[in-house]
Amino acid sequence: MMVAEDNGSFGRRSATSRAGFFKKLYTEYGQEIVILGAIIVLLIVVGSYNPRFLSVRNLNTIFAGNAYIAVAAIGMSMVIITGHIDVSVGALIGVLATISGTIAVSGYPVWLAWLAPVVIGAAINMVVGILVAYARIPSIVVTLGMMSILRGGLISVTGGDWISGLPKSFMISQLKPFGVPAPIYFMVALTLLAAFWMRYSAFGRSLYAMGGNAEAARATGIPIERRTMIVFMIHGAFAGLATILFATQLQIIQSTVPPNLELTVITAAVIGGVSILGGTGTVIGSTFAAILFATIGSALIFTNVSAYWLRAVIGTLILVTVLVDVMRRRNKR
Amino acid sequence: MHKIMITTVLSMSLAAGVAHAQQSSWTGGDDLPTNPLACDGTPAEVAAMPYDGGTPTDAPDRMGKTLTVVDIPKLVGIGYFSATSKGIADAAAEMGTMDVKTDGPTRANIDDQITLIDNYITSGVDGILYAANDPVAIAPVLKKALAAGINVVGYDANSEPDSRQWFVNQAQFNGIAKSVIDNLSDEIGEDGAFAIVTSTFTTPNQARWIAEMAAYQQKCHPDMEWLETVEAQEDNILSFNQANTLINKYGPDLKGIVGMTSVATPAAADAVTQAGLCGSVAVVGLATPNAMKPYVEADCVKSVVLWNPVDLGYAAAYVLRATADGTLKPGDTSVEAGKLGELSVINGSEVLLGAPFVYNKSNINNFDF
Amino acid sequence: MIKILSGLHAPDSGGVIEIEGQPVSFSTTRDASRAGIATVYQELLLFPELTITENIFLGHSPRRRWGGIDWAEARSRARRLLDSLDCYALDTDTKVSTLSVAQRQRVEIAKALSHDARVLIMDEPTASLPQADVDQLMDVVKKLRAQGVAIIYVSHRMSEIFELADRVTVLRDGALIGTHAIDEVDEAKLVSMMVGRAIEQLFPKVEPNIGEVVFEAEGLNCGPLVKNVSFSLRRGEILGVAGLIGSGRTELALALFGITPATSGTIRVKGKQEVIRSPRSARDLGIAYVPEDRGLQGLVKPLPISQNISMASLDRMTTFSIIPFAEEARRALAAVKRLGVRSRGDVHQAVGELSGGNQQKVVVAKWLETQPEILILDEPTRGVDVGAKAEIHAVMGELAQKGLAIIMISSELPEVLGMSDRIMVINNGSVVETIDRADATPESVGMAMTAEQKKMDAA
Amino acid sequence: MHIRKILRHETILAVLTVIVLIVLSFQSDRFFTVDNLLNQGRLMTEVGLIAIMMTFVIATGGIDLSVGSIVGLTAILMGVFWKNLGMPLPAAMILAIISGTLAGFGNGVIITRFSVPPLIATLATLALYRGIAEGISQARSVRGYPDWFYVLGQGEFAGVPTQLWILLVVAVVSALVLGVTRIGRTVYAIGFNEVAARFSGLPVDRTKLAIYTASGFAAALAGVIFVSRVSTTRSDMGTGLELDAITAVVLGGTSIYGGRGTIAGTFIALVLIQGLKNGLSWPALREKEPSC
Repeated sequence: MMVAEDNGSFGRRSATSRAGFFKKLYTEYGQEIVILGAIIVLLIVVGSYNPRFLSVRNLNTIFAGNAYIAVAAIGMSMVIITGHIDVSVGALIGVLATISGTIAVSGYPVWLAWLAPVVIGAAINMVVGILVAYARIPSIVVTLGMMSILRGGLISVTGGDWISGLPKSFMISQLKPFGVPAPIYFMVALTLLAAFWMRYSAFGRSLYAMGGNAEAARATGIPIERRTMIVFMIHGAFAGLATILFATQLQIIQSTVPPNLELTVITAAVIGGVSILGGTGTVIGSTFAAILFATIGSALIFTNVSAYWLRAVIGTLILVTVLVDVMRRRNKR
Repeated sequence: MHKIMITTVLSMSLAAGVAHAQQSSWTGGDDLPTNPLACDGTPAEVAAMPYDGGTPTDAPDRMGKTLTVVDIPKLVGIGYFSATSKGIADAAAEMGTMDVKTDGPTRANIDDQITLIDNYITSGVDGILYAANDPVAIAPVLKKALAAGINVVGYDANSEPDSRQWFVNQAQFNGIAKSVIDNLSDEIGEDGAFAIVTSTFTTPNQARWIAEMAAYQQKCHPDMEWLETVEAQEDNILSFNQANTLINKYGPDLKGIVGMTSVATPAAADAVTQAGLCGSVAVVGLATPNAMKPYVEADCVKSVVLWNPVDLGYAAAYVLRATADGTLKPGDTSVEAGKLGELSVINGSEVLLGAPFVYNKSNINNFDF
Repeated sequence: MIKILSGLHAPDSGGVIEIEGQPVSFSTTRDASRAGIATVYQELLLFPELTITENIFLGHSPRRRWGGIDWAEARSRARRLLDSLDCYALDTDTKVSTLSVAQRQRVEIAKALSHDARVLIMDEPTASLPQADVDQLMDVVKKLRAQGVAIIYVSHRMSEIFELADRVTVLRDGALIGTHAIDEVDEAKLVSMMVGRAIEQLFPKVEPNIGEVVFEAEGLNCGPLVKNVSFSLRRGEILGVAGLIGSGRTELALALFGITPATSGTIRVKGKQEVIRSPRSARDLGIAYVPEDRGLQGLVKPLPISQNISMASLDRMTTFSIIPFAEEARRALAAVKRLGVRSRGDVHQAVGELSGGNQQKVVVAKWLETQPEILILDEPTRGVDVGAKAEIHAVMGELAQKGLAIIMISSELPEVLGMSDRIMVINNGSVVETIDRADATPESVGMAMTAEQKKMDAA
Repeated sequence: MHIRKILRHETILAVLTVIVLIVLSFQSDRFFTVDNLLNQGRLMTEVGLIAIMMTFVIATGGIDLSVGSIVGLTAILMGVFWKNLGMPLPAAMILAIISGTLAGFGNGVIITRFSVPPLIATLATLALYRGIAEGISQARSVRGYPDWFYVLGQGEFAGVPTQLWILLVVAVVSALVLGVTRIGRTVYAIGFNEVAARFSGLPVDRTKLAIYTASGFAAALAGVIFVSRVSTTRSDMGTGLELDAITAVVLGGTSIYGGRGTIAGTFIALVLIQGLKNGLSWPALREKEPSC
């Protein structure tokens, strides 16, 4: 595989030219570009079919609609990049939303209701992280267990009561500074922050090392156990941030676990180019993927595709994306 | 790169192709026969039907004895079934001769529900109250319960009649349908266009209501335009997004949104509120009062259609008691249900709770569930 | 030993490590690097998806004031480090996955040096390098020594030891055998210290017994590194394949073995034209391949010796797919005895627990079970100690004597020269020359290996 | 002996299962009755069939998330073939099982031919197969099967539920295949080191293809049995079944990274899970029973 470039002892590589810049951009961010392309194509095709699809209002709906999934997928991407997985994130968001809402209606200041899910999310996932990193239980096993605990706990505690009467100031997702819904600001800012952190911090870079070659990472002096635990905590904190977007969108909070949320989040991360085997991927891709899902959902309504076929269309699109990605990687070799 | 483009375009055109094939107006209802009520509300002539429920085998004499009862709703953890459970518990406390436990699947899953019921049959209970996730799928296990001498009464969602003794019908499908469509037409006018947000097309009650609504609308409000029905699971953010997309798609053509579940209706109301369209897009639907209070109080939603689920649970518990005591027998035409008084028997083996209830600004604060 | 020094494993008991008179103890590699010890491991521990700069500075990147990584500074420091190792042409933003083994090793050394190491441990740095690169590496090591870096250089290669070392320490089975100044010892003495007994020679070449042609390839093509390759092979012959790493030697073997089937050309086995589509079809034609990367390609390490040995011939042993366990163990035991595999107990020990040389013997045993007529050995003695190396060479000789045709790919020129009856030199995917044993000298083979290269370098 | 090493997890699990069963039988005298136990066997058949094949899949280091969707797809296809296309029911059953098997084969092709990681491939087909089921069914359910069909899911043979026989046969055959045959050995070798297995001339792709196809077949069979047990066909059948099956397999000692695992372990884990599900429904109820 590597030999193609090698001509004896030391390869000669010309300095990066302008044409090379785009090529490099494409090899580096290929998956992100593919997804962005798919979003743009969808917007153009459906937009020409029904111009209202491209109305500012609908674009706001599309980009804000899955913002909480995009934010949750950021943390999930980090977990997957380090070679783990978390299937309990949907249940976690359900629990955190209930906690946040309960605090908000109990008369505590709203900042506490915003802070609580982030802190508690990190704390709950610290337990997951410890079990995965130090007790060395496979993450899929730990998080399957955590999912049952959180689901069961939520139902027995709340009994399914709705939370209403939330203070107006709590509803941060309903703000629209400069006509753009607040979740979009959150999504963009958090994605850029995370992407920046993963590119420019030593810790962020080490995630790729841990997922790519754990043994070598250990030899390099990376404290794998501690960082694995911290990654799960960061993921929990992002789940908390996602919860804020999720819980403040409506004037009521449904204290149940959103159906299939974990699957949507994992799918967004994976389609976004995060290798499920660890070691590669960026959070920009997962955010694009979350937006793509929202775009598809909206497009299906606008094109009058019977909703009966919605899941089949999404499944086909996922498959096409993955196959295209595989082909691309193959051609690169 | 261009290969990707081609693939994407191909899949898009494929999607568009399917779209055109599906253009025919389609509502999301089931394919069972419909029976729309008369437009002016004249009660339909109901032919008396012989009892078609089942009978438990060798049930012991339970007259006056304390009954061990398990209540198995479609799923636990949602407000609606919390309310029915509360009604059941209230009735049990009032009677003092019923030990009730509610236990249901955490997702509306037929298999989980069947397994639960099966387990309770083996563990030995006197009575089972259920709300079926699927009328046919649940039948064998209920028949097994009858065969084990257990009294079986359904509420909210029926099963095949011979697999249970009685079913407490919260409101007839056609009654709900009439109430929803009538309220909607009052708000959006006889020529208004509307869209539906439901949970999934496979949820039987929702599918039944939608079918009845379509039939009633055709019959009594033929000029109203049924735009489309979208699915939103039991997911409030998805419901919100779907409602938003409907608003964006139809713009000013859309006059009303109907929510079919306690999740979809408030989410649709929130979408309308946040779009600043209160008053120009009406929201009507089925929902529990607690979920709708903010929107009704803000005058964004004028009417919410539902029966009272606490009463439903309450009635179901009384029907079970009466059945176990032998005071409700096949052929009876009414049954005594505590504070609800006499309830009438319809369709052979169903007990009707009453007409659907419309919550509005004047009464919604009297309810807490 | 190396792993304890570098902090990867903590010592089990006792023992004090002193640096410049200060006793230190490391529980992590980080402690070790803080103490100024840096290690270049035998198996290169780099992250293929990261760039050269990222690999070098992973864990201790230069920071900006706000704590973020200063990529510009990191790049320029990486540039300086690479330049100091004579790697002027290597772009610091290249992903490591695209580098050759030699290039990767240079990155490893740069990484070690980036810690400002005072003690540099090099564990078998030349194990996977072709000769030309070894010479360059020698120069680099000498340069570092001149800069005052203390170097612990672990190697099996005598020539390197004598070229570089001031003092030499011999370890065997975890115990110290002795330490001598380099001028106190000669090669023979060192070898006997290492293996515990004198060895006549490392390459016990027996008189070949060459028969008729069993295998012919004509005009094989496969990808960019197998170009129009033609050769023939006789019964009882050992055909050495020499070439630089990346010259297409392994690619040729993979094509012959059906892992990446040849795209054009003809193959005749015993005069009959055949198509090799998969390893299985190769095996059924009597071709066996002992791969280059033992751990990844050769063995299923957690499985026992017996199961590894039967792996390639399993379908011939079973009836209705059912495995005869007793028969499997019996045959494995026989094979283990025949090849002298030293295991802790029986054939049920996991292969991963064996030493490198014994693992290699298991791979050979696995393929001998298939009754091959053509055996392809890819770097058969890489990462194997001197004793086992001699044993493997002896086995090769024996097999050839019995009429097996052997293709031996090796980066070690002495091995190629010592064991082959003919030497086929490959350069950039093409056969450049085939030299008979009698005419082969290190110079003639080395020239052929690098001839093309030098032309390119000059250009 | 290495056999002992592999069996260690299973032994602990078996002891644990026995303890749990004993504790449960003290909780209620109705637990340890033949009737109840047979009935529990009936209930665990579908997930059991899937989990047994999933053991093979996970032992190769793969995963199959699409099984629940294949259950739904098979059920829907059987209903459609029979009711809408007017085929005789046995033909519809066979054709539906073939379709489900083909769905598994599709997974295998995507995974082996295009080298897509199994988690992603089956994540996609999870959505795709369920989507096809929903699209075909248009939310209509098919009911009213002839009585003989219910023998499969509700009947008995020699006093034991029909489907339990099927499960037992599949379990025994699978245990033998995984334990003493070349196929099983290939599965373990792939799970530990796929490259080495390929370099040893083992039929890696063919084996993986066969395993995913078998997984599809097991899900399809489970789908038909499911329909027979609950007497109706719906497109949401089998939702979440994949997680139940994976839980059983992993609890049964199969390494999620591949290479280790036995059918015996999976089977014991199935019994344990079913026992807990069954037993834990009662204690709370008993508290409220009048004491005697």
